[in-house]
This record gives sequence, structure tokens and C-alpha cells, in this order.
Amino acid sequence: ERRSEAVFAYAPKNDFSQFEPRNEKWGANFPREFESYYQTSDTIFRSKYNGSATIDELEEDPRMVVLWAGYGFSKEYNQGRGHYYAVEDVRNILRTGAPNDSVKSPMPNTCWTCKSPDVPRMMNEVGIAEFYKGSWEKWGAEIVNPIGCADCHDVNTMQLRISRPALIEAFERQGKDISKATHQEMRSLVCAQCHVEYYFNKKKIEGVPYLTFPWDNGMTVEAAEEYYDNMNFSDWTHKLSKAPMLKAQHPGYETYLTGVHAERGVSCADCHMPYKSQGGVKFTDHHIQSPLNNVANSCQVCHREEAHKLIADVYSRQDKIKENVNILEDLLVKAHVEAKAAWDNGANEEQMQAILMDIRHAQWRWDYSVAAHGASFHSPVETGRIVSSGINIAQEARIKLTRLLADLGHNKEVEIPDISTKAKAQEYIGLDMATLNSDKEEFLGTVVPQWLEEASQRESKY
Amino acid sequence: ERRSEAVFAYAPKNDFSQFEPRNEKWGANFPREFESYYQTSDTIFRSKYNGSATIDELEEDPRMVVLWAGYGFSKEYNQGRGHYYAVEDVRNILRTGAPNDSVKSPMPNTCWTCKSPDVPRMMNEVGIAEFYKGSWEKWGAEIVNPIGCADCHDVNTMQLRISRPALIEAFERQGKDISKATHQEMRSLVCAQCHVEYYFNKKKIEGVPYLTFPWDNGMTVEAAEEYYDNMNFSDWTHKLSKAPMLKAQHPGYETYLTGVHAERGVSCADCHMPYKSQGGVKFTDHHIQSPLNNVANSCQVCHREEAHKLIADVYSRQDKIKENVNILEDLLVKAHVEAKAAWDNGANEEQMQAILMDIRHAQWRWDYSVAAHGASFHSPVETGRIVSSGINIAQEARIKLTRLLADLGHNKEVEIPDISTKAKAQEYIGLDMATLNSDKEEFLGTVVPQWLEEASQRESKY
Amino acid sequence: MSILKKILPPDKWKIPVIIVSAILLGLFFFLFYVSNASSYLSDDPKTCVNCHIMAPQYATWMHSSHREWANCNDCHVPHNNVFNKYYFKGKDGMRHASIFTMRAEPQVIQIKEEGHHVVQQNCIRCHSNLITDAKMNTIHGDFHSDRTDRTCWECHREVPHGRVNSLSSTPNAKVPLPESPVPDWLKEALKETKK
Ligand code: HEC
Ligand code: HEC
Ligand code: HEC
Ligand code: HEC
Ligand code: HEC
Ligand code: HEC
Ligand code: HEC
Ligand code: HEC
Ligand code: HEC
Ligand code: HEC
Ligand code: HEC
Ligand code: HEC
Ligand code: HEC
Ligand code: HEC
Ligand SMILES: [Ca+2]
Ligand SMILES: [Ca+2]
Repeated sequence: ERRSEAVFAYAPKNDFSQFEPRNEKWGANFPREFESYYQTSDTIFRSKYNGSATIDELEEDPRMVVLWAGYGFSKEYNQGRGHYYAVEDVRNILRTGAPNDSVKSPMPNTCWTCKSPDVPRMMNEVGIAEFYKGSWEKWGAEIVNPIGCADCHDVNTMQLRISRPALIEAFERQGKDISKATHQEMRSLVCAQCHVEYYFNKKKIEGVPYLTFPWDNGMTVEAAEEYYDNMNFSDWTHKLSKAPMLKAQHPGYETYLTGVHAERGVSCADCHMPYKSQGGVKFTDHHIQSPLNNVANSCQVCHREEAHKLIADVYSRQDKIKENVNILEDLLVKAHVEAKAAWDNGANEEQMQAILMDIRHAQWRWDYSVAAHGASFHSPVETGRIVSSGINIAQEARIKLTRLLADLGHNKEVEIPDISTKAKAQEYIGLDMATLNSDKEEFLGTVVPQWLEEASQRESKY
Repeated sequence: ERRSEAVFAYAPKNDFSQFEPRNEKWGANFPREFESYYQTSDTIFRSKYNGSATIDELEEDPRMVVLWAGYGFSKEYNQGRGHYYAVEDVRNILRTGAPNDSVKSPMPNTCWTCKSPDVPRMMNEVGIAEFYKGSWEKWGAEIVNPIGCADCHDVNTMQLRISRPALIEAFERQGKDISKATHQEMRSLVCAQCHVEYYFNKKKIEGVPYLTFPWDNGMTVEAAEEYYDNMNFSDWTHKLSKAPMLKAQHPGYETYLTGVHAERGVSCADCHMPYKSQGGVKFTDHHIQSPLNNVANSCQVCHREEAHKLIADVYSRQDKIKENVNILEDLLVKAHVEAKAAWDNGANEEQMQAILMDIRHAQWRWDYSVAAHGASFHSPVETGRIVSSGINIAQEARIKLTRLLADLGHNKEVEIPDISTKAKAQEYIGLDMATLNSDKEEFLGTVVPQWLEEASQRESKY
Repeated sequence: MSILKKILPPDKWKIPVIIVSAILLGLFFFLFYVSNASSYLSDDPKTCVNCHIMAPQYATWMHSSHREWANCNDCHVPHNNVFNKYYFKGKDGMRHASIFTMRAEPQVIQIKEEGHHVVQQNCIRCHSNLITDAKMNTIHGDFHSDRTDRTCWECHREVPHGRVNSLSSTPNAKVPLPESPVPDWLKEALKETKK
């Protein structure tokens, strides 16, 4: 009889603490969840725009190199893959640089925050601000386990749990108490610890790039923009246009909230962690991935439609949004290059100011609508709205630039350089990729093995 | 007892022909359908953007006056109301002018085509081309019954029937046979006889403005645009910008086809003519109207959601689309006025050509996305896509205009006139509203009563 | 005795009250009979279709995998104890019967809050093995309530009635025709009089 399987399936025995970072430890008690979690190491599935394979976004679309000129993302940016790779990927990416005894990483420790269950452990040990402080190599030997059980679960009850302070603090500043969230809301809020737009607030505590979510004025793209504008915040100054730029990072939760699924109470877990039955027990599939690789359990329980039709629905929404995202991207490249031409032709700060704010706002909208990768399905109408307004603002910038360039004696189209490949685009913005790559290789071959060694010694003593 | 109701509900007795235009005649056999049809005379309901009340669109949004300068729509345009008013409204509207013995209507007889079951009758009597030919007053005494039974039904079986040649011909040119349509498709195709984008083809038969649907290259906004561009068609030349314009007329069916409801086989009738039971008999509610005035029987059949939530869903989609439609409208006003300034500053045809094509294409997209009134709910993602691309093109026109104006020595913003009311806007584009209105009044007081008198004499002899 | 006194009407009202009560009782039985309300006491799904209004639900259930396992009352009537079962049946049955007879039924029937709760409990009753897990319950205090805090048909939207919920959504379905409450002799007699 299969029903009995359920009874003997496991014997809960938690002989470890809330801050146990090793998924295997938790997994021993929950083999179904652990085994399915482990499948996030699979990198085979590729959908039309997403999937678990690594996609070199800059190679696919070299215009992004120009959009991010002067910022780390122009060095390397990949479409994200499974949780299993979170730590590996943050080490591998050129953005974190190649720290060693004499060179520091260009990134702060805050970058570890969303990559590992070692994070709550360390925050518990050293304190939140202390954790964020300093450059990224500081915790290299501490953060080694990829995203896992302790990030989302309570050790005693296995209930969902918010482990990251940034989300709790953001709720507090909005006057909401996250501990009052319903169970169903928690099935999305655990994801909202990481799949959200964020910035590093350097004014909260002197010298600490404090992880903060820009939600104080509301959760829309405009509310966050206003928030940043009011505090004069910018992530970097664009190398070509000199615009004070914002980087939008995966506002997955925010855009999801504006879609019809959220409106109807469908949670992230409903689609990305659907139930699965095995041995007479329904459990939560921890193979978090594109639902298009699992239409039967995710979509089809709610939608009795053939799988290929549901997939076609997703693609058709993505196609319709991407069409205009593409246009917007072209306009932004032009705007940056034209702004550079204006500076080169002698424009002054005052003449450029309104133009640069337009560029900032237009690119913010572009980034906001693509960075989360799921938005054009999660909320196609809202995403379309954002892209539309982005196109309008980018073109306003270009109208002003045309007028200014004419004033400066250059009344004709500005030539756009050849940026048809990643390599050409990176050369155009003046990146020395050879050095960056070889330094990284060196770092991965020497520093990282030391970190791992140190960590395994430490963990062996738990 | 109620069981019998189903059996004895009606005894069809058609002592009249397929071309009987009087709804009362058909209605005698089908009192339920007739009575509900008659409710389209109700003009009380008003939703956020639609409803059955007459809304003076030009008063609500005077920018449209400028967009349509040089075209009849700038004189008067109302948000449509119930089928009951179709004939009355086409007489009342300033666009059809004030014909009398010495003055002809500016409109052709084709304008009657979608207003009355007298149309199939006349087409049967005089032939299709002959029906379309000549100016609009010709059939004034013939077309008197508002949209009704003979437009959609077969007299013998009461099955749905396509009564208008334009739809059949459009299918044929696409290589499709409309008589093969399924029953469920027919529940939308009867509407597609009228709720579609159309134009008057003057080349098919010399001297006849032949009603034609621009679907030969496909049903999308781009396919129709390409169709018109290839044949160098334009509805009128814009009075300010001199652009060769297209008027998009209510592409309701075309945009509906791109939405998720059509994708799932939901027909127009499912929402606008839901079933209703009365005395144990199910019948089709012929009170065609905004479903927001009847959420319980339309939406809630499929969506177990509270009515106020469903209405909020509709409004939120409409709001998101309208936000950018508004932007696009502003841009188009500017583009027309700036183009005028370019002409005034001595621009030549060659310099203007690309600009005018951009204006044509951008306004076409604006019109296509709003003219059908339902599109921002029927297909919000596609409508958003169209508006986005419209914004891009309108701004491209304005960039070119900026450069051209600079060349012509006018390198600054062009002033936009005060068009804050319908009256001001109409004055700006040079319309003599006083005369138009008094002529119309005269016409309605003298000519129309004659038509009605003639018609009632004729009908009394049937 | 004192209670009876309070309930019984004053003497001078006795006759009228008896008459009115008799009429009410008669009407009640008439309603009970004509509307086939007695069918609520049975478990046979056919009896639910005594109202043509139930036809769409019958037809969709007929085509569902539950047909072989669960009849209407398995889902729509409480099964926690016998009293509750018949109390609920009686209460619901009389309300539906009255609404039906008075022709006040809405076009689109929607399950009421109370009935909704009953169904949910029945889903859980049959599927408890699958949805909750004895071991999980022991460490995870809220596991059972977490697994059952949304209605099952929020996800299983087609179980068992499909999604289209209108009186007219299954126009051609074969539904057992209700037996007429008009006796055959009366029908014959009526036929005679028509001739
Ligand atoms: C209604 C189902 C649904 C819900 C709810 C949902 N998603 Fe998605 N998600 C999808 C689909 C479909 C895609 C597109 C997958 C593709 O293109 O392969 C996607 C894509 C993604 C991606 C990119 C996947 C990849 O392969 O790189 C991420 C990350 C993501 N979603 C996170 C979330 C988060 C976080 C939430 C909740 C805040 C959420 N999703 C809610 C269906 C859903
Ligand atoms: C602790 C931070 C964190 C939490 C919590 C988290 N994610 Fe992620 N997620 C990430 C990171 C980081 C990546 C990218 C990993 C990489 O590319 O190396 C990612 C990747 C993904 C992907 C892409 C997988 C693929 O195959 O491309 C999906 C889908 C996803 N997350 C969904 C979710 C959902 C749903 C939840 C909540 C149930 C969730 N995430 C919770 C940080 C997190
Ligand atoms: C608030 C949580 C959060 C913080 C802080 C954060 N990340 Fe991530 N990171 C994510 C999520 C979520 C993803 C998956 C996004 C996706 O692709 O859908 C991700 C993906 C990545 C990836 C894989 C995809 C890529 O971008 O190439 C890298 C590498 C990465 N992050 C590095 C960093 C670095 C470096 C920092 C510090 C600047 C950082 N992360 C800070 C949440 C975070
Ligand atoms: C990214 C977030 C996330 C991570 C990481 C995660 N879980 Fe879960 N887990 C969930 C969610 C969401 C649920 C569903 C909870 C609910 O609805 O009550 C869940 C449910 C569970 C349950 C309850 C039984 C079930 O299957 O529904 C167990 C046990 C569990 N997880 C174990 C684990 C283990 C072991 C790991 C590490 C290998 C892990 N989880 C990692 C999000 C996560
Ligand atoms: C969040 C969505 C969700 C909710 C709520 C939900 N289920 Fe499920 N259920 C699923 C998914 C997904 C599966 C598919 C599992 C599989 O096929 O492996 C499933 C499977 C099942 C199955 C097995 C179906 C089969 O074909 O083997 C049964 C029975 C079931 N659920 C009953 C219930 C009951 C009873 C409830 C209410 C207590 C419920 N479900 C609530 C999503 C849900
Ligand atoms: C837990 C239930 C649930 C799951 C899981 C789910 N959906 Fe939905 N979906 C809904 C609901 C509810 C709606 C809103 C419309 C309605 O009431 O039917 C909806 C609407 C939609 C729509 C129309 C909205 C639009 O953007 O046009 C599409 C398409 C869709 N879902 C596809 C999917 C796909 C693909 C998946 C899997 C990745 C999925 N859904 C997973 C419940 C769900
Ligand atoms: C899924 C339901 C649905 C379907 C299918 C549907 N509509 Fe609509 N329609 C609506 C809603 C909702 C509105 C918005 C009403 C409002 O704003 O008051 C609307 C608006 C309209 C309007 C404007 C109404 C007014 O008050 O002026 C027209 C005309 C229209 N639809 C015609 C059609 C035609 C023709 C079809 C088929 C080609 C169709 N509709 C299909 C739901 C639907
Ligand atoms: C013979 C042409 C014709 C046919 C066929 C037709 N319509 Fe119309 N419809 C019109 C005209 C003309 C109007 C505007 C009448 C007016 O404003 O005087 C209109 C108005 C409407 C309105 C707006 C009503 C209001 O209250 O504002 C709706 C909704 C509508 N139609 C839906 C439909 C649907 C659904 C069908 C098919 C079942 C259909 N129509 C078939 C010509 C037609
Ligand atoms: C192919 C069918 C068709 C033809 C041809 C047609 N109409 Fe219409 N007409 C409609 C439909 C459908 C509506 C309702 C549109 C809406 O408001 O949703 C309408 C609405 C109207 C209205 C009421 C709303 C308004 O625009 O003020 C008037 C007046 C009108 N038409 C006049 C005309 C005139 C004049 C012509 C000839 C130039 C014409 N129609 C040709 C289908 C047609
Ligand atoms: C704009 C189109 C349209 C007009 C005008 C129209 N009908 Fe209908 N009628 C329909 C549609 C659609 C159906 C549903 C047919 C189906 O699904 O088979 C229908 C169904 C019917 C039926 C079948 C029974 C029922 O109620 O479903 C009758 C009888 C009927 N109409 C009578 C009339 C009469 C009488 C008039 C004039 C007063 C009329 N119709 C005008 C579109 C129309
Ligand atoms: C005959 C069935 C039917 C009717 C009637 C119907 N819908 Fe839908 N609706 C659907 C289906 C099917 C979907 C696609 C998603 C799914 O599979 O649930 C959908 C999707 C939706 C969505 C999500 C798509 C989006 O644009 O985000 C909304 C909102 C919606 N419907 C609202 C309405 C409203 C409001 C009405 C009434 C005016 C209505 N529906 C009438 C069947 C219907
Ligand atoms: C006497 C005619 C009749 C019979 C027999 C009948 N119903 Fe109903 N039922 C109705 C009517 C009328 C309604 C609509 C009541 C309303 O919406 O308030 C209804 C509504 C319902 C509802 C939804 C409303 C609610 O109260 O939650 C359910 C569930 C239901 N019936 C189940 C059944 C079942 C199960 C049976 C057989 C045991 C049955 N019915 C037999 C007439 C009947
Ligand atoms: C497997 C369980 C199950 C069985 C068996 C079942 N029902 Fe239901 N019934 C439900 C559920 C669940 C709902 C609520 C559906 C919803 O809200 O969409 C419901 C709703 C209803 C409704 C209200 C209409 C509605 O959509 O809300 C009626 C009436 C009804 N059922 C009658 C019946 C009849 C008659 C039978 C037997 C022929 C029956 N049911 C058998 C589970 C069941
Ligand atoms: C009287 C017991 C009983 C009740 C009550 C019951 N079920 Fe079932 N259900 C079963 C059995 C037995 C099966 C297996 C049927 C089969 O495999 O043919 C089943 C099958 C299922 C399935 C898988 C097959 C399918 O149709 O998708 C789902 C999902 C399900 N039930 C959900 C529900 C939900 C939701 C409810 C409450 C609305 C419910 N059940 C009420 C006994 C029941
Ligand atoms: Ca991915
Ligand atoms: Ca209207």
C-alpha cells in the first residue's frame, strides 16, 4: 500500500541550528525537497528568452555594453540560472573583479547578500552593518553554500521565514509588519527577499553600503524613480553621456504585483514551485526554474489548455513587449552617443541638464522592464506601459539634443559607431577585456581555492 | 409547472421575407429577444470610459479636433451608443452634412451600410455597387429602421447569417470561405460585419466608393498600414501638416482577435449578449451594451470574482493604456503644428515627405488603438504594443522636424495654440460651426420628416 | 406548561391560527412536493437534476473523474456527523426549493460562503492522505492549515464542474429528465379535456 510510504518517509531530527548553511544537513530530513532543490544544478533547458542555461547577454545584445558604459555590467552580464549556482556565479562574474592581497574588489560585501544561507549565519555572528561593510573579498571564505533551506525556512517548524533584513526594513518604513503576512503572501515574500530592485544606501550608516529597497513612496516604477530623484541618488555616471544613471536590478516582485496572477492571489511558488506527488504525498517541487519546463504541474493545474498553447501565450506576450524594448534600446544607444557628441561640440552643463535627466529616466524604465526576466509575462500590460513611457522620454531627450546640436553647429544625424558585437562595443567604450579576463582567471585559480579550503576546515568543525 | 415552459416557448411563424427590415415584425415571433433588443434604446449607463450615454468626444478631448483638421470628424464625433440609435445618429451627426434639394451630403451612401436592416433589402433590390453609389441623401427615405434582426439572422431558421457583402468579400480575398465558419465563430462574425476597420475603394468600380476591409495582407495594424501604403491610399490630406492621413475606424474585431479571450474561443456574444433565462427559457440577451452594466451574466459566468473586482480589472487595463494614448495624442498635435510651422518657414515637399509619412503612420496607430472603444480591454497587450510604436514614430517625425526647422532658421520650440476647448480648437482649424449647426438643424427639421413620411407610406404597403 | 402557554395563541385567535397554520402547512407540502424537495434527502445525483437548473453541474460532474467516486452529496453536504448532514440538507434544500419555485434564481449560480466551506472540508476528507503528511504535521505546527487555507479549486479550477458556470453552459448535455410530479392520470385527464 502506497499510503504507508508517507508515514515512513522521513524522521525529522533537527540536530542543527537556524544558521546551519549546509543544504545537505537540512536535506537529510527532507529528501524530496532536497533532491528537487538539487535539480537547480541542471543547465539544459532553454526557452525562447530564458531558461537555466547561461546566456551571455552582452554577446546576444551588444547595445547593452553601451548602455552601461562606465559601469560593471558592461564587462559581463549573464541571464541568471539556477539557485545552485548563485555563489559560483558571483565569483565568476567580471563585475566582482579579481581581488588578491594587494587589489580590492570593486564591489562591497553587500553583493553576497542574496547568494547564500551563509549570509544569515554571518549577519547573526557579526551584525548586519558589519556584514555589508568592506570590499567583497572580505567574506570570500565565509560565503560558500548556494541559496538554500536556511534562506527560506524556520529550523524548528519548517515554516517560511524571512531571513533578510532589507525586506523587513522596507516593510517597516512603509508602516507594514511583515510578520502579519498571510501564509499565501509568504509564498511570494520569501522570493521578494532577493527578486527585487535594490540600491546601496551609503548615508544610513557612514561607510556602509546598506542594502535598501526603494519602496518608501510606493512600489511602482515612478514611485522608485521619484525616491531616487529626491535623494539625488545615482548608481554611476555614464561614460559617454555623463548622465547620472540608475541601474534597475530585477524588480521581479514589484512587477509581479501589478499582474493579473498576483491580483488573483497566485503566488511565485504556485508557478515556480508547484506541488508534485510522489509516493502518495504531495510535496513542493524545489526545482525552481522556468515554468515552461514544467507546464503540466504549474500552468495546467489551473489552465486546461494544451502545453504548446500555454507556451505560445507566454512567447506571444514576451514578443510583443520585446519588440518595443528593442526600439527603446536603440533609442537609448543613440541618445548616449548624441549626448557625447553634444559635449564634444562644446555643450555646457546647463544646456545638458534636462537632457541627462531624460536619459536617466528613460533608461531606468528600460532596465526596470527587462532586468527581472519574467516581467513581460508576469505583467505584460504594466510592462508595456513602462516601455511606452520610456520610448517617449528617450525621444524627448533626442529632440532636445537635436536642437542643442543644431545650436552648436552640428545640424545632422550623429553617426552611431559599429557596436555589432560585444567585442566591438567593449572596445568602443574603452574596456581592456584581455586584462580583466586574465586577472579573473588568476583569481579563480588561486584565491578561490584558498577560500574553499578555509571554508571546509571551518565547516568540518561545526 | 415550469418543465413545460421549455417546450411551449415559441412557435415560429414567419410570414415575411428575409428582407423584412422592421424589427417589430420579427419581434412578434420572438418577444424575449425583441424586448431585450429594444433595451438598447436605454442611454443611462456610463462606465469610466464607455457606456450607452452619448459622450461628445471632441468636447472631452479637443485635441482630436486638431488631429482631424480638414476631415469630417473634426466637426462632430461622439462615443457610440446602442444599436437602436444607429440611423438617428448617422442623420444627426454633422459629418453627413445638411443635404437638401440644392446641396449634396459630403458623404456617400456607403455610410448607411452599417446602420440598418434596410441595407440588405436595398442591396437586394438595386444591387451592391448601385447601393453604395451617389451621395448620402439618396437613400434617406429608404433607410429608416435601426440595426436589427435581418442584419444577423436567417428568416427561416433564425440561424446567424452574414448579410453584408464586404465581410464575405474580405474573406474571399484571403482565400477563406465564410460559410465554413463554426457556430462559435459566427457569434463574433456577425459583429465583424460592422465593428471593423474599413475604407471606400474608389478604384474597384469607377465612381463607386466600394466598402472594403483592408485585410488582404493580414489582420494586424501593420498589415493594414502596408496595404494602404502600397496602394497610395489616404482618407484625407491634413489641413495643418498636409500629411496624407488614414482614418482608422473601429477595428473592434481585428483587435479582439489578438486578445486572450479570442485565443480561448470566447466570442463577442459571450460578453455582449450573454444568455439569460426567463420563465424557464434560455435566450440570448439582445440588449447589446457594455458588459460592465451586466457583469453577473457576462463575466461571472467564467470568472468567480466579485463584480467590483472585475470592473476594477477592466478600468486598470484601460487606465494603463489611456495613459500612453494621451501622451501619443499630445505628440501628434505637436507634430501637426510643427509641420505647419515648417511649411510656413519655407520647407519643400522633398524635405517634408518622410516627416509626413511618419505622421501618417503614428496617427494611424493612435486611431487604431482607440477607435474601437473596447480595445484596451479586449486586447491590452497588443493595444499597448501599438501605442508604443506610435509614440516612437511620432517622436521620429518630431526629431526630423526639429532638424528641418533648425535648417530653416527656426531652432526653438514651436508654440502650440490654445486648444483647451472644442470651440477654441475648431476655431483654430478654421471651422464655421455656427453655419454647420444651423444648416443641420434646418435639415433635421425639414428634410428628415419628409424622409420619414415617405418611408412610412412605403412600409404601409409591404 | 408555561412554555406551551406562551407559544399557544390566545383563545379567540385559535380558529384563525389553525386555519392559517393549515394553509401554511399545506403550502409547505405543496412546495415540498412540486419542487421535489424530497430529493434533497436522497444521495442520488439524478435527484439534484430535478431542477433543470442543476443540469450544468450534473453534466459536468458526469464527465469528471469524480463520477465514479463522489456524488453530489459527498461534496456538498457535511459529513462530519449525521445531524449536521440532515440539518444542512434540509436548510439548503428548502431555500433552493423556494427560490426555484419563486423563479428567483440568478442566471449564474454561485456557491455560497457556507456551502463553499462544506465542499472544502469534503475535498480534504477524501484527499487528506495526499495533502497532509502525518510526519510534517508533527514538526510543522501549521502544516495542515497551510495546505488547506486556500480553496482547492483555486488551483484545481476544473474540478469537477469545469469553468463555465451558466445555466446555459451545457445546452445539449444528456441529463436525466425529472419525472413529472403531475400524476399520469391527471395528464391523461388533461389531454382528454383538450380534445
Ligand atoms: C502565473 C505564473 C507565474 C507566477 C505567479 C510567477 N512567475 Fe516567474 N515566470 C513565469 C513564466 C511563465 C516565466 C517565463 C519563463 C521563460 O521565459 O522561460 C517566468 C520567469 C521568471 C524568471 C526568469 C526565469 C529564467 O528562466 O531565467 C524569474 C527569476 C521569475 N520568473 C521569478 C518569479 C518571482 C520572484 C515571482 C513572484 C514574485 C514569480 N516569478 C511569479 C511564471 C510565473
Ligand atoms: C537568497 C536570495 C534568493 C531567494 C530567497 C530567491 N532567489 Fe531566485 N535567484 C536568486 C539568484 C541570485 C539567482 C541567480 C542565480 C545565478 O544565476 O547564479 C536566482 C535565480 C532564480 C531563477 C532563475 C532560474 C533559472 O533556471 O534560470 C528563478 C526562476 C528564481 N530564482 C525564482 C525564485 C523564486 C520563485 C523564489 C522564491 C520561492 C526565489 N527565487 C527565491 C536569488 C534568490
Ligand atoms: C537584493 C538581492 C540581491 C543583491 C543585493 C545582489 N543580487 Fe545578484 N542576483 C539577485 C537575483 C534575484 C538574481 C537573479 C536575477 C535574474 O537573472 O533573474 C541575481 C543574479 C546575479 C548574477 C547572475 C546573473 C548576472 O547578473 O550575470 C550575478 C553574477 C550577480 N547576481 C552578482 C551580484 C553582485 C556582483 C551584486 C552586488 C553588486 C549582487 N549580485 C547583489 C539578487 C541580488
Ligand atoms: C527559495 C525559497 C526556498 C528554499 C531555498 C527552500 N524552500 Fe522549502 N519551501 C519553500 C516554499 C515556498 C514552500 C511551500 C511552503 C508552504 O506553502 O507552506 C516550501 C516547503 C517546504 C517543505 C514543506 C513540505 C512541502 O514540500 O511542501 C519542506 C519540508 C521544505 N520546503 C524543505 C526544504 C529544504 C530541505 C530545503 C533546502 C534543500 C528548502 N526547503 C529550500 C521555499 C524554499
Ligand atoms: C497552489 C495550488 C494548489 C492548491 C491550493 C491545491 N492543489 Fe492539489 N495539486 C496541485 C498541483 C500542482 C498538483 C499536481 C501534482 C502532480 O501532478 O504531481 C496537485 C495534485 C492534486 C491531486 C492529485 C491529482 C492527480 O492527478 O494525481 C489531488 C487529489 C489534489 N491535488 C487535491 C487537492 C485538494 C483536496 C486540495 C485542497 C485541500 C488541493 N489539491 C489544493 C496544486 C494545488
Ligand atoms: C494557481 C492558479 C494559476 C496558475 C498556476 C497559473 N495561472 Fe494563469 N491565470 C490564473 C488566473 C486566476 C488568471 C486570471 C484570469 C481568470 O480569472 O481566469 C490567469 C490568467 C492567465 C492568462 C491571461 C492573462 C494574460 O496575461 O493575458 C494567461 C495567458 C495565463 N494565465 C497563462 C498561464 C501560464 C502560462 C501559467 C504557467 C506558467 C499560468 N498561467 C499559471 C491562474 C493561474
Ligand atoms: C471577454 C469579454 C468581451 C469580449 C469577448 C468582447 N468584448 Fe467588447 N467589451 C468588453 C468590455 C469589458 C468592454 C468595456 C466596456 C466599458 O468600458 O464600459 C467592451 C467594450 C466594447 C465596445 C464599446 C462599448 C461602449 O460602451 O461603447 C464595443 C463596441 C465592443 N466592446 C464590441 C465588441 C465586439 C465587436 C467584440 C467581438 C469582436 C467584443 N466586443 C468582444 C468585453 C468583451
Ligand atoms: C449592421 C451593423 C452592426 C452590426 C451587425 C453590429 N453592430 Fe454594434 N454597433 C453598430 C453601430 C453603427 C453602433 C453605434 C450606434 C450609434 O452610436 O448610434 C454600434 C454600437 C455597438 C455597441 C455600443 C453600445 C453602447 O451602449 O454604447 C456595442 C457594445 C456593440 N455595438 C456591440 C456589437 C456586437 C457584440 C455585435 C454582434 C453580436 C454587433 N455590435 C453587431 C453597428 C453594428
Ligand atoms: C463597416 C461598417 C461601418 C461603416 C461603413 C460606417 N460605419 Fe458608422 N459606425 C459603425 C460602428 C461599428 C459604429 C460604432 C463604433 C463605436 O463607437 O464603437 C459606428 C458609429 C457611427 C456613429 C456614432 C458615433 C460617432 O461616430 O459619432 C456615426 C454618427 C456613424 N457611425 C456615422 C457613419 C458615417 C457618416 C459613415 C460613412 C463615412 C459610417 N458611419 C460608415 C460601423 C460603420
Ligand atoms: C447584432 C446581431 C444580432 C441582431 C441585430 C439580432 N440578433 Fe438575434 N441573435 C444574435 C446572436 C449572436 C444570437 C446567438 C445565436 C447562437 O449562438 O446560436 C442570436 C440568437 C437569436 C435567437 C435564438 C434564440 C436565442 O435567444 O438564443 C432568436 C430567436 C433571435 N436571436 C431573434 C432575434 C430578433 C427577433 C432580433 C431583432 C429584434 C434579433 N435576433 C436581432 C445576434 C443578433
Ligand atoms: C466565456 C468565458 C469568459 C467570459 C464570458 C469572460 N472571460 Fe475573462 N477570461 C476567460 C478566459 C478563458 C481567460 C484566459 C485565462 C484563463 O485561462 O483563465 C480570461 C482572462 C481574463 C482576464 C485576464 C486577461 C488580462 O487581460 O489580464 C481578465 C482580467 C478577464 N478575463 C476579465 C473578464 C471580464 C471583466 C469579463 C466580462 C466583461 C470576462 N473576463 C468575460 C474567459 C471568459
Ligand atoms: C428544487 C430544485 C432544486 C433541487 C432539487 C436542487 N437544487 Fe441546488 N439550487 C437550486 C436553486 C434555485 C439554486 C440557486 C440558489 C441561489 O443562488 O441562492 C441552487 C443552488 C445550489 C448551489 C449553490 C448555492 C449554494 O447554496 O451554495 C449548490 C451547491 C446546489 N444548489 C447543490 C444542489 C445539490 C447537491 C442538489 C441535490 C442534492 C441540489 N442542489 C438539488 C435548486 C435546486
Ligand atoms: C468532487 C466534488 C464535487 C461533486 C461530486 C459535485 N460538486 Fe458541485 N461543486 C463543487 C465545487 C468545488 C464547487 C464550487 C465551484 C466554483 O466555485 O467554481 C461546486 C459548485 C456547485 C454549484 C454552484 C455553482 C458554482 O459554480 O458555484 C452547484 C449548483 C453544484 N455544485 C451542484 C452539484 C451537483 C448537482 C452535483 C452532482 C451532480 C455536484 N455539484 C457534484 C464540488 C463538487
Ligand atoms: C468522496 C471522496 C472524494 C471527494 C469528496 C473528493 N474527491 Fe477528488 N477524488 C476522489 C477519488 C477516489 C479520485 C480518483 C479518481 C480517479 O483517479 O479516477 C479523485 C480524484 C481527484 C483529482 C485528480 C483527477 C482530476 O479530476 O483532476 C483531483 C485534482 C481531485 N480529486 C480534487 C478534488 C477536489 C478539489 C475536491 C473537492 C472539491 C475533491 N477532489 C473531492 C475522491 C474524492
Ligand atoms: Ca535563467
Ligand atoms: Ca458607448
